[in-house]
Amino acid sequence: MAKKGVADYIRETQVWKSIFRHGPPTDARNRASVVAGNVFLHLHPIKLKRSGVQLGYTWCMGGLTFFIFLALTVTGLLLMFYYRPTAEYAYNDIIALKEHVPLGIMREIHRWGAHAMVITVWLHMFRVFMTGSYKPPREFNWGVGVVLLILTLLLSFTGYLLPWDQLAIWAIAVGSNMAKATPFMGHGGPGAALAQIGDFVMVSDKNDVRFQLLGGRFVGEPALLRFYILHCVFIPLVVGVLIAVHFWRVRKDGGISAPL
Amino acid sequence: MKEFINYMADPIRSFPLMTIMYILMMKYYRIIGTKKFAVGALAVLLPIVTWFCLDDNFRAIIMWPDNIPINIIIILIGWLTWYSLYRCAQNDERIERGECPIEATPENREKVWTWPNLVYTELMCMIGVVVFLVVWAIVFKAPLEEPANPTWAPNPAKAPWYFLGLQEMLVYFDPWMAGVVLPGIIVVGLMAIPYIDTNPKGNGYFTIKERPLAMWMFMYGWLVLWIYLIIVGTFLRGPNWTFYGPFEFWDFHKVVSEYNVNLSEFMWIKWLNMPMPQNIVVREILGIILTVIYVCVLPVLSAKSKWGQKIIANTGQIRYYIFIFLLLGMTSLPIKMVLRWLFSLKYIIALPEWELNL
Amino acid sequence: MAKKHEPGMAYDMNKLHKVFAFFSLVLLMSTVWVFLDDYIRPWKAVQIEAMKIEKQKIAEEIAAEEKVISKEKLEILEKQLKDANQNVSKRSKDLTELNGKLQVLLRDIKDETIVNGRLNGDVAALTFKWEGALSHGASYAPDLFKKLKKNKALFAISKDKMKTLKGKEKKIRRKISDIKSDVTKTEKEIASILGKRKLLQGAFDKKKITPIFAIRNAPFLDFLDPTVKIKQIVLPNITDDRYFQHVPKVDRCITCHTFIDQKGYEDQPNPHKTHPKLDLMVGATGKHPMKQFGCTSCHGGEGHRVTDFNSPAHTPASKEQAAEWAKKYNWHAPHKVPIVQFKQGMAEAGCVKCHEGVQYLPGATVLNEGRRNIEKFGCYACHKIEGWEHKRKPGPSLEKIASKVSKKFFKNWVWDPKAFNKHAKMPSFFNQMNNGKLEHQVKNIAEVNAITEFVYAQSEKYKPFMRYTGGNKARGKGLVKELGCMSCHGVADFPIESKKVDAFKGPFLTGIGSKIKSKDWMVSWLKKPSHYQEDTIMPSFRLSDREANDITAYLLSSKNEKFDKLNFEPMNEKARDEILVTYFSAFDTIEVAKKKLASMTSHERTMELGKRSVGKYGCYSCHSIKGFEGRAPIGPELTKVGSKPLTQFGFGHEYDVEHSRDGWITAHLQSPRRWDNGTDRPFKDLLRMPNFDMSEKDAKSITVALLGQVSDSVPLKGVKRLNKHEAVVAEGMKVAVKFNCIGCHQIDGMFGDLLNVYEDDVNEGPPRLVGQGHRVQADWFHYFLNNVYEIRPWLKVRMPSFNMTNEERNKLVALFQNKSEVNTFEEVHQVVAWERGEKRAAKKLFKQLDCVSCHAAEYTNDEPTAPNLKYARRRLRPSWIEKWLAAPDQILPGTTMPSFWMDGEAADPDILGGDAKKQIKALTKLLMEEGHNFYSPKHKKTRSK
Amino acid sequence: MSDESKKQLNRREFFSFITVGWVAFTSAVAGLCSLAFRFSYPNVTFDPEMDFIAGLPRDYEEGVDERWKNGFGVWMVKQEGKLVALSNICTHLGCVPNWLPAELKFKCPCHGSGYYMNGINFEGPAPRPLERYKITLTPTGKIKVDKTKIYRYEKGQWEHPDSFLSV
Repeated sequence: MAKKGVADYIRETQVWKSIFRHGPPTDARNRASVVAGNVFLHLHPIKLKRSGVQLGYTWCMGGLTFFIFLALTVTGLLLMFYYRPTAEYAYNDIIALKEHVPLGIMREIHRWGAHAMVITVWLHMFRVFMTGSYKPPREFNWGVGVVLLILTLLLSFTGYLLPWDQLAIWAIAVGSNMAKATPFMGHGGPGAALAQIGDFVMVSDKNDVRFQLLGGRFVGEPALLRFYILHCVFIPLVVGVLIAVHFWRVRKDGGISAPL
Repeated sequence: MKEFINYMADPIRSFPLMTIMYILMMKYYRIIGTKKFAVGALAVLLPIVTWFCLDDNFRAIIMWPDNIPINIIIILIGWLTWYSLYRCAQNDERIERGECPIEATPENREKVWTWPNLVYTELMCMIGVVVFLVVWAIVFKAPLEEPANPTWAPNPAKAPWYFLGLQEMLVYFDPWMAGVVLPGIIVVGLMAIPYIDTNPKGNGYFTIKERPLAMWMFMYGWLVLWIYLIIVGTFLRGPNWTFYGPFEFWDFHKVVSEYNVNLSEFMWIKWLNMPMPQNIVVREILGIILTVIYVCVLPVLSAKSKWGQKIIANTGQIRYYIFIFLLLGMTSLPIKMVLRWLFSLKYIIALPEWELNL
Repeated sequence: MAKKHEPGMAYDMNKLHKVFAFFSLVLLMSTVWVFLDDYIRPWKAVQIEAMKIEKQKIAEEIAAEEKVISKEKLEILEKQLKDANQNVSKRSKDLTELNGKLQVLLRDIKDETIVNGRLNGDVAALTFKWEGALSHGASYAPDLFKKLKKNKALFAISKDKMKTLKGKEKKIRRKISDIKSDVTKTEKEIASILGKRKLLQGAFDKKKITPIFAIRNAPFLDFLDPTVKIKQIVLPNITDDRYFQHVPKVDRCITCHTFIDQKGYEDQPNPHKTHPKLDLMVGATGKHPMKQFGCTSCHGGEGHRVTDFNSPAHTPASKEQAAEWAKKYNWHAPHKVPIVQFKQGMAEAGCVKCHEGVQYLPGATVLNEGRRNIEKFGCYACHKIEGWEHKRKPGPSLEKIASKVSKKFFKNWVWDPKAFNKHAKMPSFFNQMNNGKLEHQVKNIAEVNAITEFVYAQSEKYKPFMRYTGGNKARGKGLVKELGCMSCHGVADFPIESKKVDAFKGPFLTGIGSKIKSKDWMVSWLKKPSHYQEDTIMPSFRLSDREANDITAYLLSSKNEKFDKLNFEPMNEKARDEILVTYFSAFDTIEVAKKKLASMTSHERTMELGKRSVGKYGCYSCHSIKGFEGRAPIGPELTKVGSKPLTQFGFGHEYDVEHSRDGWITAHLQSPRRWDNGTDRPFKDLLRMPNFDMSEKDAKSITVALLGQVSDSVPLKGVKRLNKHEAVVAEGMKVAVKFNCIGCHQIDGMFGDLLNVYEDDVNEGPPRLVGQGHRVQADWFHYFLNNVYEIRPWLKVRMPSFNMTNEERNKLVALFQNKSEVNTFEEVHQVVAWERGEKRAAKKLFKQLDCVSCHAAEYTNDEPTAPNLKYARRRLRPSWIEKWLAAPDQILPGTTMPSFWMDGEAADPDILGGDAKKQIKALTKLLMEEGHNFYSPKHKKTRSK
Repeated sequence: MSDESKKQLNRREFFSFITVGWVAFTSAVAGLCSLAFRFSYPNVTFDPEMDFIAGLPRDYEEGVDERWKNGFGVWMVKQEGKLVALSNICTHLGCVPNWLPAELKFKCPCHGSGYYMNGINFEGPAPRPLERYKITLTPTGKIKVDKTKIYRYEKGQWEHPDSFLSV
């Protein structure tokens, strides 16, 4: 092998070497440094138990959830090019995506991706339970996972309103009516009647949790804007942070679970 | 035949049926968790599903784009449940023989390189999921209905599919229970699992034998009370949230006889033949007493039982009471369902004056 | 688990690579698939097809143009061009020299331009500086001023120089063009001959599918500058209702309906067809240009959707079309779509939401017919429809019914009006598909008996003021035809004429002898209808006593013997009591109800049931009945029926009815009780909408009118706003429709049903009103409406005297005045100002044209066959007389009035210098001068007293 | 077959599969990225229209016609047998000059640039003449002005046949 190919030549350039600080990952040293030296890969350990690699054991659901989350972020950002969260434009913009925006299929990918993420989160949880992986030392991480599950559902739920069609507002109307029944905090819930001094009503349809959620007494334009902000900024940020915590703890709690 | 299936699909019948099937499944998981059984079940199920799909009404409901995730989840859960049982059965057999679970064999304990093993497989999973999403997006277009109209509600008005279990609960409970308390119990209960379940066994491998209580409870809540109710809410509830069999056309004018009576009305009028008391607490006294018994007395009593003593011995008092409280919360749903179907019972406690109905 | 792996490896890498390769390939394929899925759209194929069609059309046009181009002339011209070119080349030396001079000159001009520009700038700058300095009193201002002056002078010189240079340039250029003049001239001629062809050729080349075309429209590259693209019309003035907000409509229909606004594609199949009513709709010069009104504003549907054939909610007109579409385009019924398109032939429903406040729209044939039918069947009486509130009750008043018909007739009529008269407007309530059972019939009979007793008990006394003294049937028959009765009434003895007129305002005249119980009543009614019913629209024909008696004799001789023989079953008291108990027990127990019943006498019970039945069937909605004044109409409101959600229409068990709004309405109109089929409803809950025995055509036209009743609100900018004239006209038309003026008179080309009878000689029919507001003076018109007199002595048809209020008369006058957009009065000078010799000329003309041969009244003793000219002065407007004299045939085609000044030529070249205008004017003046100062002969009498 | 050659075969196989895999993967990812690229070019826009039909040539009289100035920003100038569509944007800093019929010039209010009727600048800071838009005849003989195509005097483009109409 005296002859040097172009590939070899490229590998010897300063540029290449400055980017990849290791040789081809075919031996132990390089395999270790490729994982440790890459910002994207280093959330993995360098080595892990064989069971942690097996699809039959992990079902890869956690990884897929994260990946779908990334895919949703990308498609979601692109959709923001064409979507305006106002009562005037929201519906027409969705029609635009359907009718004439090039590759408006982005919306389908986003919507089905959102459903897929709910499914993968559930199945991830199912697997974790079946393998008893929530047991010590991973109790806390299970708790983080439960919060992530709820946030995933909220992400999907807030996104459901954005097309601003009948399906959307009535699904949100049904959903938000439950908030109305929150004990003590919703005006239709038990105990709401107690929060009243004379004609000063502390929990009514214009100051209860549902009102806070919708920014009004009905699902209207303020709710659309609110849900849009929650959907695009607030919840994704929280989810992102919690995902980091979740991954960190997976590593710190001993990697992908396995029999003790 | 189709009429019989329609008839059986009504939650009144299908819910107990599901419960029985669930019990059978957990009891005979050793038989179910074999490849032979899987092949057999597939051989039986495939023609049945094909036959189901030949029906226009059935196809219409399952092919509705927003219902596709539920089809997917049904398939995945069916398969993964079997697969878990299969792994459990395998492990439990080994454990009975005194061997370690498969996951704990030295071979599987051996450490392997993340690069390329894990990274590569993850990449392929990602590619797979992208392909899946793209094809899904091409084949099924996202629904878009009429523009939002606050003055006219579509019939049925459904929440997103993952909340349809909760919406189904609304049939049996008031919104504050179905929409707030029960979901709250689910979330708290889920978070509490690691702290209640102190059984050290079954950590990191599939097994039922070594952690039967946890398995039986979780699987019931997950498969029957959550997934099954979502399926009912999606496929079997039509206009006016009326029950429609899988082969039934969603006729808007379908009328169902449904007249429910409160427990207090049963007590005062039917049993005691008395007028309803003016004092609302007195009126609902039976319901209140029963609820107090359910929430406060039952845990204490159960703690005295042999079963309770055993758990307390393992976990301690506090854990036990939290556990029993969550368990009661979970079982309140099937209890209320059965009461509704058997006695047309509306509310155990009916205090609309305080927006407090149970 | 015995597989051995490399240490530290979980998988066989070779296998993983294979799997990876497979996965990657699938990913690549799906990526390509996404692009193609996005790229392939049905409308692109349609546009390419359109291109081909257009290309072929242009090719045909080129061929046609080529035929027009004269080859010989072209050859000659080309030869000329050649010669001219040779001539030019002969003088090429001169040309070169001139061009050289021009170049030098251009250089100088450029040079001077620079100088000029600089000086210009300097002057401007210095001016500014100097003015500033001056106003601030700076000491250097005079210096600056000097400098400025100097620059200005220079600038003037430069300008002058420039002008000289430019002049020179012009001269040289003219010289050059002179040399070339023959060439340019011939070239221009050739170009003018070939110009059109060249343009067409260019257009033709654009329609070719070239590689460039393919690249421009290739997947992924089609963002650069595609030619195949979605075309849209944005309509800021017409909106889509998004409930929270209205948003401008966007119609993209023209993406596929490429030639909808272009002439010449009438024969193409859809979607390439031209709009069939291009001059009214879509066309750029019509009233509804596409750019302003779009498509879905009228047609409905989802105009912004172009994904496939289904997405705009195309709606097939028939089952056959639906099947065809399903086959061709994979069509399926629109689902969860806000607005579905109107079917073909129903698009006129779309007119309603913008054209408010008028009943009849010129051009909207089906809609007008539908609205006429709504009026005919009186739908508006039971169902509130906004905009129809002013209409009178369609049925006759029952307040004095006892004096008019017998109880027996009343009962039999109510039971089955069609048995008496197949043209009866009164619909059938009983013996229908949902109440034909014996148990229902017994109760229905009890109800009819009770209604009769109740209505008769409520009836006021009435005594005819005239006595019948016998008459001549044959004469009566003649009068019925001649007078114009048929503009409102069909007559059994004149079936052909009745059919032609299709009148509906009054009852069909058949079997009147079996209906009217008193001859005196009949003759009184004919003589003065308002004596019996004050607010009747039946006018008085100013009949003589003999005429009234003759007509009475004729009408009463018509009997329906079969109907006469019918006997109505008497009241079944048990059934009556049973019904009353169900009424009473609505909010009470049966026991209490029975007690209440027991406390009533038999008469009271009958009255109670009668009153309740009148309420139940809504008789009061169409007929005035004492005791029901001010009750709300019985039927549901139809103002917004076109937007009622489909789920709110009860289709019952009628599965063969098309599941659409129009399907339901049409089916309902034809058979309103059908929704009770297959149900078991109690007697009191049976559907009550009566059966009108409507033909499918009538039902469909009403459907169109009702479908237009939508809740969509069109912004003010988008709706048709009536201008001040149109608003008055619309208001006046309400009166004209109420009194059925339009039954006789054609108004500016519309209406005039009675004229159909006079097809052979329109002059025998009621006068056609063309520009009537311009024709007559407003004050005369108002007088005339109140004091009708004979104007046209030859007419047998008679203008009746209507029982109008003063307000109604005013509205009618205003209607015509505003329709013609003229002032209320046109000045008639008391003393006509004659020019010299004019009067004599006028008299000469009058004599020469022999006006009095027809307009004989008050001139000769002959029988006049034309209006009395003496009354023209107060009746007609001078400007109209002039217009009329100039061309009577143009105003009223087929009139007997001769055109003396055909095509502006003088009637007599010797009079007034043969100037037609002057002659007409003179004659008009004569008429004005000689006319009486009275509205009518009667007016003259009263005034002279 | 010797072990060595077997290994080589494997090696070749290995390389071919991994190459196919990575080539396909890379191109697919490139495809997906171009998906996002194409996504950002809308097919339909709601911008004001860039071309318009300006009636028949005979509708215009000699001189400057301002009827399209407000709607489309175009002066129609007919002079010496040529009809041109002149942009109303000053070439200096983009203000809108005024047409002064008395002085027969366009004068920009911002910095005083002046143009002759034919659009050529003669005073003020304007660096070059006003621009002409593409003007053509439709097959039906109407004038079509297309603002997407610009002709500039200083580039000699005013000789272009689409920059004027001979009338």
